[in-house]
Amino acid sequence: MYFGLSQDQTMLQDSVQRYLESASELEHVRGFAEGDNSLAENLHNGLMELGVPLVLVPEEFGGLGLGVLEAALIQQAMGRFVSPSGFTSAYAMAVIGLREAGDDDQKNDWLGRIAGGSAIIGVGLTEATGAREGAGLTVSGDKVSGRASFVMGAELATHFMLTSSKELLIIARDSAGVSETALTTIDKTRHVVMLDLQDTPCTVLAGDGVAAQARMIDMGRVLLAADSLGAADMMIEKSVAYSKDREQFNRPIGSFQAVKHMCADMVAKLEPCRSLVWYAAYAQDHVSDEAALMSRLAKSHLAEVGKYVARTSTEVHGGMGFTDLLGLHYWFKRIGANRQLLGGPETVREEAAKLQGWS
Amino acid sequence: MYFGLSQDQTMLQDSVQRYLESASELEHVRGFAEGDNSLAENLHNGLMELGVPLVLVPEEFGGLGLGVLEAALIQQAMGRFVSPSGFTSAYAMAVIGLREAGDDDQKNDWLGRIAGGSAIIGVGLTEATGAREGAGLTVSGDKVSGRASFVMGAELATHFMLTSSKELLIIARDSAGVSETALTTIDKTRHVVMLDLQDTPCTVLAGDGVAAQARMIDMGRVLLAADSLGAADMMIEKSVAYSKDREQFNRPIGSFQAVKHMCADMVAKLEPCRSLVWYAAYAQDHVSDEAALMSRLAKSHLAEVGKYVARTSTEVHGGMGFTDLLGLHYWFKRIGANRQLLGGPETVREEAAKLQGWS
Amino acid sequence: MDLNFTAEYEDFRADVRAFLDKHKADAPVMANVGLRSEKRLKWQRILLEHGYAARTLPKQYGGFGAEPDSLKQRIIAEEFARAKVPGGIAGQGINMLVPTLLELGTEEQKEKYIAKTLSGEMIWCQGYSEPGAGSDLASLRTAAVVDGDDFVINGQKIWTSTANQADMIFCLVRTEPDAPKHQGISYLLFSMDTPGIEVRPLMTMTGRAEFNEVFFTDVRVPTSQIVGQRGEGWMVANATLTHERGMLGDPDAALSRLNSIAEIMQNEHVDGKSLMDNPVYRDRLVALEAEVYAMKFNGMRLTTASSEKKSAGLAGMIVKLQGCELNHRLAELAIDVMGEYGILFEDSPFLRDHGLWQTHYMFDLGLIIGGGSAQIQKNIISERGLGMPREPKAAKA
Amino acid sequence: MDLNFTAEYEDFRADVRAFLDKHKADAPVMANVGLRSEKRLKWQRILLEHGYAARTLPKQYGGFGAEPDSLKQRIIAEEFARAKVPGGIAGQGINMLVPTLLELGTEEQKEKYIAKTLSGEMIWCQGYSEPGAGSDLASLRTAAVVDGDDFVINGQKIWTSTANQADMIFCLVRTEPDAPKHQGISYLLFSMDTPGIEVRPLMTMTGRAEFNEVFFTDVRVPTSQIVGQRGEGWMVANATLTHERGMLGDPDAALSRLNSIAEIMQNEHVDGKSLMDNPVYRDRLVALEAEVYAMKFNGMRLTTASSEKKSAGLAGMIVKLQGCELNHRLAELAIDVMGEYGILFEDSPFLRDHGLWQTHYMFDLGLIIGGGSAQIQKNIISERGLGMPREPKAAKA
Repeated sequence: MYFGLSQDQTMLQDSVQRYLESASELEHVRGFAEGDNSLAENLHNGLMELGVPLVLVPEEFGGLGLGVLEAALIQQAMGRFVSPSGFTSAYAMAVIGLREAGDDDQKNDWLGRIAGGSAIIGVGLTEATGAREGAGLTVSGDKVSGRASFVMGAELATHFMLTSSKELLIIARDSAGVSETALTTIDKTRHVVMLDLQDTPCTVLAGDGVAAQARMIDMGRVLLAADSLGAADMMIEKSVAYSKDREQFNRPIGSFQAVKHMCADMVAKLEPCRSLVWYAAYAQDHVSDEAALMSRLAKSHLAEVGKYVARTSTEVHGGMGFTDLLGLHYWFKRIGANRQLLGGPETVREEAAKLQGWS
Repeated sequence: MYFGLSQDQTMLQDSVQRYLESASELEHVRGFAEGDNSLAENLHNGLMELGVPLVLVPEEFGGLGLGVLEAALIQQAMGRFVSPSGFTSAYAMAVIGLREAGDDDQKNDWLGRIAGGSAIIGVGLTEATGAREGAGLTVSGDKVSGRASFVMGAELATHFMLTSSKELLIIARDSAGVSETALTTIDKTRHVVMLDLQDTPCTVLAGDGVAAQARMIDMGRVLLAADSLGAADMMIEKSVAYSKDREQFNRPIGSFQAVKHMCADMVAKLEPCRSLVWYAAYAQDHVSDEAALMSRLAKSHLAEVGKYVARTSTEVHGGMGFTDLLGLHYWFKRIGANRQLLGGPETVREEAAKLQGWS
Repeated sequence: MDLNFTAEYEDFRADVRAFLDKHKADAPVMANVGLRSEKRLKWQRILLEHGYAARTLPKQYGGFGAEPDSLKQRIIAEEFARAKVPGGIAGQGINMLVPTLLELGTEEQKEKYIAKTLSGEMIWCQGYSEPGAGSDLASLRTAAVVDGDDFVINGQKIWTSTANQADMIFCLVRTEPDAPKHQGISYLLFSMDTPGIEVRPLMTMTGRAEFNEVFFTDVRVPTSQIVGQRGEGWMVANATLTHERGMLGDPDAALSRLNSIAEIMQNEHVDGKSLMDNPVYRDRLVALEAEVYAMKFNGMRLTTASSEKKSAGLAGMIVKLQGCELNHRLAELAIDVMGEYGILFEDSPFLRDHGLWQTHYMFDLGLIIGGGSAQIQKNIISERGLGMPREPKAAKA
Repeated sequence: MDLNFTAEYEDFRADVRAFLDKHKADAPVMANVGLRSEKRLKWQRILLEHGYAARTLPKQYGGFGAEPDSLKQRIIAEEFARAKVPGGIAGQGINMLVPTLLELGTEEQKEKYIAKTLSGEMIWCQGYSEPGAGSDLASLRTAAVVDGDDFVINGQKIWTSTANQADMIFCLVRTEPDAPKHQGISYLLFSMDTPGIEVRPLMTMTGRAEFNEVFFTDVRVPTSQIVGQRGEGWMVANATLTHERGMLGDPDAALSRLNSIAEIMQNEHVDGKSLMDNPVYRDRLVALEAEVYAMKFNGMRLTTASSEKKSAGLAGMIVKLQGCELNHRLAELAIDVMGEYGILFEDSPFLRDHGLWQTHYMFDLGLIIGGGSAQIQKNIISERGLGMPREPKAAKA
């Protein structure tokens, strides 16, 4: 029994972190948030060189053949540096969708393109986690029509994987009949779009779309939880550092019991989340009967703890936390967006209750 | 516009408080909790002399003809000194039940007996706030059978007012077919019983039992909220006093920011509750379209804030708060019982939602 | 307890309503209108004339000269809120500088500044906080050194709202660097056009620049521009804090927020079901409703206490702490019920309610932090309100 | 990450199971059994013999002499919990005194006390806390003055569990009243039969006397009964704190609490509807479930860290604070879902689950307060865990 990261896993995460530490500095993120897409491109290329995007692609298709835990560790590092990246959608959810629902030809074709860097696939499954605004897609032959709301990973996407609730399908971003509306969210570190499709040509994945989509959502939620974990880790570290540095009443504010206890409370709530995220990620590959439940527990719990850390850390930073000067709000907003994407905590907890026959 | 207590109201509350301060000292309460009923009798007599039990009895029946706000102020004082007293049931709920559902003869008879001290009426309406264990009464002619659970005010009751869900009815405690089971609750300052009735003679009140019972519950909840307010007030005062007195690390613990902030948080949460309870009580007599809603908001909110104060105050007292030595737990448990009696907060909030067409 | 107003007050309310009916058309819309817009200045003139602005200030300085009466103030606030009409100008000049000058200014200062400030022609900003002096304001370091007949000022202020539009600043500076920190401060008035002042907008997490930073480089201000004496600035600044605000603002603001959320919940649907049909959200809504009413009634209690010229004690001290927290949590619920739509922002398509819930959520957090942080509020409640002992002074290291 | 055990450990688990199958009948029931009951002592003898108690302690003092292995400890805990069989005696003698003696006791002390303590024949209590010395334990004032070959002890201890049943006490006393507070304490061992000791049960809010007060009046203890030197008692007492507990207890205790609550919710009905059908309670249940699993996995992480002889850092420091709080809130939910039945207590008719939820609710609050209060825990996490600065020392008044 070994509950923790292997040396390889630690090294993988460290190498991504080290890379992002210099490649995704605050000033880069700020530039991206203000409309310069080059950070997303740079990170994509940089991470591609590290082989990072290929963790979940099976070795036979040119990938690394690693698991969801490795993907979560990578996403945690992204959250730590609020890095723009379609990793969760393009290299985790879309890969799993293909692995689960693609036939051999489709896998060969698409996983190969992903590994080669010629296909970057954004993902829109919101309709499967609670549909508003009459969104929803209908497939007719090899054409698809309707609306897909909150499609993630639009930074660099060349394609989108969407759901008709029965089937998983892929469209090219530049296809006929695609009308794209950019959504502005609080989180300027990631791009979300709404797609209106009219007889858009699509590839319908051959396998069981419903099952595949469920696995994609399970994993997507684990990765959003991991992203919040990384972002919250950084917010606590920033709080502690700031509290040692900032003086009021001739003492560092970190020597005030109120500030100390705020930091201790953040740690006490967040630290167990680390093990929960690890396990939820691990369960996706290794404990199939717990995968769906643990994904929901991790997603909803990190939504709550993340919100607490985001708020408390901002308070520890006082007025400076409220300004744009330190950029702390990028972390605050990233955590805020993660809370709602792929289902808010109440929705996700109700699903967890259903899974256990409680509802 | 005057939002606050009148001089008369302040004087009434002060006089009850002054009386209880010496008549309901901790040692008396402890004696009562350990099984000596004499405190309940002494308080009943003492309060009777002050005229307190007669606040809600109309003047024409020998009472003071005052309102629910006055009753709430009295109950708040009782909560402050965790005084055993069937006031809420015998002198508030039962009186309202008679006023609302009694015909002239019944009012004359029962209100007169109440004013004269020969009838002390416990009240059992739990079945109207969520029935468990198959409780419920059935009236047949002038006999009643079935079970009434969680009947309040059993300390000195000579009679009980109960509900068949359609009718309000009164039975004598010593009637035929009454089988009484004492319930032990965490709160040893009040007596609750379960009644099993078999063809017990009863007086059915002539008027609309459903409407009367609703008003009784509205008022009963306001008074439980007032009781928790008084108990929480005292817990905060005790906390502040203890924190000034108790030294650790060569300073009073009240000089530690953590302790100060715990006390400030208690005050910040509790102080607005005072106005809410005042208004909810006032609304029972003067703002009929808000009476039911405000009662529910006060009951559920004081349940939450009361719980917070009970826990936090105990923490401020450290190990001493956990022992029996200071008796702080009598307040803790009184608040805990108030939370559940006549409906826990979730139940009551759902009712409030229904009232507003939200559910 | 009497929630009715006496005939005198009902008459007054009728007057206010009649006024509003007649003049409403002259009012600017609630949304932001330029501080110097003619519409706004005209509206202020009308309000001053009828006693709905500067109501209790002396006539000789441009006020209306009425007796203080907090019930009338509340009625004004209620009726203006009901009519959705903005009240008088409520900038820091009117709220903070004017009461200070009335109490501690020279006659010349009063004549020169008060009337123009009340009319809205002269706009002020407040130069108190500094990057290194927030909770510990008295540690401020902006220096003013006497050179001939002038102070020469160097340093920096922060959190200065409307600095970019203000004519004048009332500013705390350190004139006695060797005195104990509370005794070395002076309170100066000077023009924002004085050479050497640079204003930089301060962007916050809401994505807007609600505040500014102000930099002073060799700014020369005549020594006569001081209020009070040298070294008395801390006392002068604090004198203002005890003044009550003229207008209490919309007494039911939190309640209308609550009602807006209830509306969203009734109107938005997920998978075809109204959000109000979600019992978990509904339970949170009702729990917040109880708090909203508790704070509303607490406010009414404060109004009564004020009209009786009594202190409301703890009930008053907790308002900022609890009020900001409650507003923050209301916004939190609104965002949660909207789900993914709750994170839309700024000018996004499909935005709900102009995105104001996210703005509230963040700005209210700013309010929890600013103007006496929650931690400082709790120190005040426990030490001044409950008489708990202060923290012992730290030993010199 | 590997949740499977290697063959070596699976074999070990099989051994434990075989042991339990064979000997289970000899185990006392989980519920309280007298500390001196023959059944309990016999069970302890069996456990010692097979290495399921005092597993890693030296054979020469009555232990089993195995290599420390936290995975095996966990397997033992898991299997004993699964079989609902109590583990070895876990009193303060075994958990705290024995490790202390092993490290700092004289050979004579080791021989005299350790084996008898491990066997359960000699029961100890701990004399640390005093009414005036709780969070600030080092300020303790129970005095021990040398008179001839004896210490003469006067003072009072509190929170002394099992004092009424103990043979012996390990006790902190002040022997050097003029030394700085941490340097004036000594660590003594003496019999609870010594004249001048009075034990009074200490009733708590749960209605039971889980603790005692112990009063010392001219209690004479030979000076040889000291562990370490005079004035070293603080160091001696803290040496124990770094020792790990032999048994980790039931690793899934919180999870079984959660499952019990889920059962209550499925089985209890209000107005004919199962409580599980109440979405508000259900939402709370699932929110707590997430926390329960997070703490469970955190515990597994600690086991792994310990088996690798690594510090788990913050993950270990937060366990007491979060664990007690979580248990308290689980009990809170159980009470809430039971409604009025949730307040039944002691021997009341209609009591659910023997009233244990109210007992938990209160006792867990006691645990939040005791053994290093939540406030002290937060100081430790922030100062030792995060390296935040200590509060400045207070200046002399």
